[in-house]
Amino acid sequence: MVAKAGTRREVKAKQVSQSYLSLVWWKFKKNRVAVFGGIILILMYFCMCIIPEFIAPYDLEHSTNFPEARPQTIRFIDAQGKFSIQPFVYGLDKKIDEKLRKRVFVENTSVKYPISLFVKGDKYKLLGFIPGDIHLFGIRNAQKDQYVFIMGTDSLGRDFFSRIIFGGRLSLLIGLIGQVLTLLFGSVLGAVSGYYGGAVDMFVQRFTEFLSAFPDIPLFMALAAAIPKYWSPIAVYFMLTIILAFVRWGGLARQVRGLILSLREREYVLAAKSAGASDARLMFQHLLPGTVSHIIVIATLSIPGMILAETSLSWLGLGLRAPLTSWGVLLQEAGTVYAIRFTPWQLWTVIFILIAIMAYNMLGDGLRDAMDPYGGR
Amino acid sequence: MTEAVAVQRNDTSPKRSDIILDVKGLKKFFPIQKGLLRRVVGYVKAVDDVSFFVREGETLGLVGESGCGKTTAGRTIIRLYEPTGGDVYFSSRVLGENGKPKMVNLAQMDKSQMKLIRQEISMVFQDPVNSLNPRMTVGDIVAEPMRIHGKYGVDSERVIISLLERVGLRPDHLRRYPHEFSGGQRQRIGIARALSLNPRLVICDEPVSALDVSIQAQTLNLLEDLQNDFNLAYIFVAHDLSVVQHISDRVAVMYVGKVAEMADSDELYNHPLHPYTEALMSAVPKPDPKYKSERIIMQGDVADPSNPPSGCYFHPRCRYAEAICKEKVPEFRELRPDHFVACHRAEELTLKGV
Amino acid sequence: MVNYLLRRLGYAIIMVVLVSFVSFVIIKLPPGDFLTQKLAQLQARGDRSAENQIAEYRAKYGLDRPFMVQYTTWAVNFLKGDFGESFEYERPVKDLLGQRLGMTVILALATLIITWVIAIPLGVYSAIKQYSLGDQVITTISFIGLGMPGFLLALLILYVAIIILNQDVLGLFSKEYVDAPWSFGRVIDLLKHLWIPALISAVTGTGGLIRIMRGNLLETLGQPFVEAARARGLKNSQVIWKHAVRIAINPLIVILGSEALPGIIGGGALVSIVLNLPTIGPLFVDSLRKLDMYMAGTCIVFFTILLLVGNLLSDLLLAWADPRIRLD
Amino acid sequence: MNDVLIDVKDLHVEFDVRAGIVKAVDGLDLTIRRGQTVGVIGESGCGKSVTARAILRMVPKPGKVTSGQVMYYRKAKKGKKHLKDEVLDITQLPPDGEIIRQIRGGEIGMIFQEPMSSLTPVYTAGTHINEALSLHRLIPLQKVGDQMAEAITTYRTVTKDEAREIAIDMLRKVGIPKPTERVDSYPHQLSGGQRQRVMIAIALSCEPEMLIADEPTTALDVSIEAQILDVMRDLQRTANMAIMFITHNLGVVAEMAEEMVVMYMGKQVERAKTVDLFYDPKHPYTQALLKSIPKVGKRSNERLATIEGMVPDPFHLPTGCVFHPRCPMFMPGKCDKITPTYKQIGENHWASCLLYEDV
Repeated sequence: MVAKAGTRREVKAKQVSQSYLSLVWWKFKKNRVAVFGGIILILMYFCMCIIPEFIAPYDLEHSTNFPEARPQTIRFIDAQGKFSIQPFVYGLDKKIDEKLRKRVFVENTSVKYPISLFVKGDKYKLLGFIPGDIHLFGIRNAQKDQYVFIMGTDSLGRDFFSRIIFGGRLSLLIGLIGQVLTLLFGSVLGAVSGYYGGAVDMFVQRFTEFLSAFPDIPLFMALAAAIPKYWSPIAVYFMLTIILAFVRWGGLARQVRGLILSLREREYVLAAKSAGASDARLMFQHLLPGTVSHIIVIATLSIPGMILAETSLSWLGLGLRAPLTSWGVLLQEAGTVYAIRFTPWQLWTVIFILIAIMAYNMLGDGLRDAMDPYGGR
Repeated sequence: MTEAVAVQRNDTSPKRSDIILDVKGLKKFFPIQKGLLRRVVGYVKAVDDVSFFVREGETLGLVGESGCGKTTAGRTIIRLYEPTGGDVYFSSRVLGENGKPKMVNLAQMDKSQMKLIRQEISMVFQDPVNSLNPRMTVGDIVAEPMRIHGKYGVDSERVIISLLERVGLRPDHLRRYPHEFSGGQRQRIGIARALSLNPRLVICDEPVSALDVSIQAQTLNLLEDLQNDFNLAYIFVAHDLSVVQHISDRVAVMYVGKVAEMADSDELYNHPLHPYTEALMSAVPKPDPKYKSERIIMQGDVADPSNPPSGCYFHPRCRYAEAICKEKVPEFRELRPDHFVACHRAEELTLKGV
Repeated sequence: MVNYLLRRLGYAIIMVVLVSFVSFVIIKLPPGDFLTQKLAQLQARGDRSAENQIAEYRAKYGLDRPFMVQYTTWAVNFLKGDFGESFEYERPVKDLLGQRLGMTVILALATLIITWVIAIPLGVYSAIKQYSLGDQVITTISFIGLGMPGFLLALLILYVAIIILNQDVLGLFSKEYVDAPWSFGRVIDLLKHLWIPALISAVTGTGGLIRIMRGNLLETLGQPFVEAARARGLKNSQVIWKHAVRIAINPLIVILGSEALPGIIGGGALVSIVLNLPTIGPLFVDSLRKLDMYMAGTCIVFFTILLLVGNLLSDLLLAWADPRIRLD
Repeated sequence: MNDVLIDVKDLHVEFDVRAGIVKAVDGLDLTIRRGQTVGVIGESGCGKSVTARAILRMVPKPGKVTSGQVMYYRKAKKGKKHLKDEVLDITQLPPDGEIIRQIRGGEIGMIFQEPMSSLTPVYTAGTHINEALSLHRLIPLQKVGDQMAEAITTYRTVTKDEAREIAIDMLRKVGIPKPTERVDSYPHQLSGGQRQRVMIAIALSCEPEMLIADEPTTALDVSIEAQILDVMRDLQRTANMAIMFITHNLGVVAEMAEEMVVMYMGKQVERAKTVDLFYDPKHPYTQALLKSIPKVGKRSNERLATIEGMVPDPFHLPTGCVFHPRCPMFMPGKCDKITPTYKQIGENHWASCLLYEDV
């Protein structure tokens, strides 16, 4: 009457075993919005931080005779209604606008500049050491005064698209580097303070309280205002990064501390402790792996804040300044009423900033959901 | 091992020499802190002068209602919490010479000595979800104590596999992660981990209370089998009186940080000497619809361990309480052979068992 | 309770002193001060008496004295209600701030009301209709709002207003009403200008609140007492508003306290700069840029005071709203 | 059969979650008579709590009653003039409608497992009771309808003081010490046992026909559990109401219930008088369950009988009888192929097992 129990109970046996990371990855992949945000970010960082010289059609300081030119429309059909598979732009003619009392540039429909991929142009060194002169797009064999400005030019006639690409390098990097510094300060101090308690804990807690008593933005501004005006641009850049990290680490430390405190009471930590695990083992085998996912999420979600802090400080004139080019510096030029009225295309910067921020938020949000793969499977 | 003290015999010490653990006057107070400056304004007396002992290969049940300090007592013994006072004598083989056990005081040990002892005492936890690190494989979890003590070698994987099989898991479970298992299976993993260093004493902290009835029985049987196989001693902490009675050779009943009564399991259940034990027994619902008993309903709630009543902590709920119970803390004494009780009126009262 | 208040107050005072001192140090940190900058300017213009003039100023403002003396003098005067003089405007800081206080408060209140009136119902709706189309729309919008910094949105709106609508939307009043006395027309004019900062706060300020409200309420709706209330026979709306929302909204009180009050000065400073609004924010940013010491210091101290008072108020409010919380 | 109060017929409740559909309740029949205590017993996830919620038409999302009926035999009652003799199918009522809300709390009360979190933390014990009172005991004029205008004269709104008196009285009835003080206590100021008493007071304040108790003592200590069970028994005797007592504790159900239902994976496996079920269980699951619990007072060195294997994955239920993979009486070729029916096998004794069917 009693059957062979073994075989019946094997039904569910063959299952692929999944580690925490593979579960996270599996769940993350299913979230299309987050993956999309991630891809956007990878593209942005690759194009703007690694190969901006190649992506930008012109050198950062390449001034032309077309100041404040509006963006040229990229066309496939010309004035005569003729279609060409290769896109082109019309040449620009100088004109005086009587009503605005201002020099403007208008399209000259008789001159067509076809746009090609991988054209020779300004020389550059990728990452500072790989020489090259090929750009992603441009006008092949361009003569003098033949340009393509897909996002117009600034008051010195510099291609605005190129400036945005180069500006992105500083702005995107400052967010990333600043966050890495914050992570170093914040998570180490937070973890130590949560695990050991005592004097370190006291100090970290009091200090974070003090930092939080300072209003956030004013603190940024006050510290940024304290950067000497005569410092070299690079020094200012690093100083600003450090300030960003300094202001933010307190919050992170507090969160990590809380996480460690709650994990420390988990039974698996007690189990390891009761088996005689060393502090280092508890920390690196049990506590930190449990917090890393949270830290990554927190970090991802706070990078946009860093980027924004840079842009707004630079925009206020308290952060980066020309000759450095960052999105904030570009905004400073774009944000005046004059600029909005006469060169509104400079607001393209805003669009780029928003894309970066949204992408980070999408990624971070997806990561947050994915990092908890055991719930709601 | 100079400070390791030989056992002194007194009232609560066993008369035989096969004891493996002898807890004497153990105290664990948690400070209550308040305000910005974290001033200590009082103490939660979670474990307050607790004494009991465990013999080689036997199970001591530690039973009581929530907040009675049974879990804290278990954790303080193994120094997960630093004891506030008292002594914990343990008969250690590791520290003994020529394979002969030696009585050492765990409460006085430094960290490195304690680490050696941890090979001989291990723990099984309550929560099958929280007691296994979700980021480690079953193999790594079970091997962890070996790794900690540098005993993980070439053939350790084989040992772990046989251990897994012994607790009813399969060798291919080795590379799986805890979330792929049910509660009962996880508890088996936890048990395998506790056994990986061949301990002699296992502290089981409510090991079955989170499990369903049918799984609970499987786990209890497994624990009993393992005890027979490896000659383990258990301290079995639980709030379920019937489970405790089933598995324990001797039982200690705790109430608000103190041991009220300790005796052989049958003796305790059939001839309780403490009114709390009697009331607790009668309160347990019996799975027998024909069983009709005069139930003793204890009035009020369990006392607050941060602000316990005077005298005998049980007196406000005790139906036999007299003036003395309010004033004097009763002494924990051996009234009959191997039957200890802390009640002023234990001698005169005739209490009903189950 | 009294003990608690006293302790919090004492703590706040220590905090204010610390913050004011540190901000003084920070402002003093860069070599050169407002007057050195001014001196350079005057000299550039070829003003020969510049040196003397500056030295006069220096003595007048006490800048030639040691740092500690400067700080204590200012701090003591601060307690007396004298916040020092702005170098930039050469007028008492008190007057400058007072001039803009009214509009600042109006704007902050308007922002506050708009944000909360929009965010709370949307958050509640989003939670009780989880995963519905409406929830997804609200969620998407609130994500955009979360990611969208106010001053960038202000720039975009400015673009729309100037280029597409061809409207002058800067400031809070049209030219003819700026210095006019209050009248019906002036109020209408104010409202005409107020919509932009209002819209900006509606988009950027509500996103976070909606998310928090939604999250809190979802968590609360899963609590047994909500089911228990339903099992008592309450209407769905009563269950949600009287039991779930009542609990879920408590944590928002903390946000109200810690953001609303300091928001009076700091909130939307950047937006105000873009839109050229006559509030304290732009004044403060400008003082930092120009190292206008007493002005900047006063603003920071007021920020801190408002923040601390806000935190205290929200704690008291929370204790009043939630009997589980005891202050001691 | 006119003393039937609740008659659940072939109830199916499904939860449509991302990983698939869980049949939380799968063809349940259950009859509860007036004044009777029915115990529903089963391990976690067997569908006992979902059944209770289906009776009150409050199955949580994403659960849905997919078929079956919950017939409620309403009866006219002195003091509650809106009631008349009628039969309602609760599953067909609008989930937030007038009628079901009169039933919830008014005619069927419910208490929950978590006394710690079943009371809204910002309202006092008195407020909770008064809320229930205002909903059910005193029906506002406009809601009753014209045809009863005559009867309405017996109703009046109570003053605040009166409401408070009733609340205090209720607290006294459930045995809360110092009820005049406790009526103003917030939930966090009460102990777990006291909170559960308040829950009972709330449920009883409207004089319901039935009380659904969903694991009411699981989270409580033994001594407190005894107190609560005592209170419930006392009150049932005086109020003559039915109790549906959901628990996983065989001891509790043995003490409380006259009749009991055993559930496993959403199905009822056996139903009988409690005494019969304990002394003559028919279904192998019930038998195994009874054998697997250690009994206090009867220590033996015998091993506990166990139910082998694990509770099956709700997304991949076994074919045939859901219990067959763990069943010691497994009949190959039958149990894994044929789904047993719920069959009467004795006086007041039903079981759902192929051992009692001719197949």
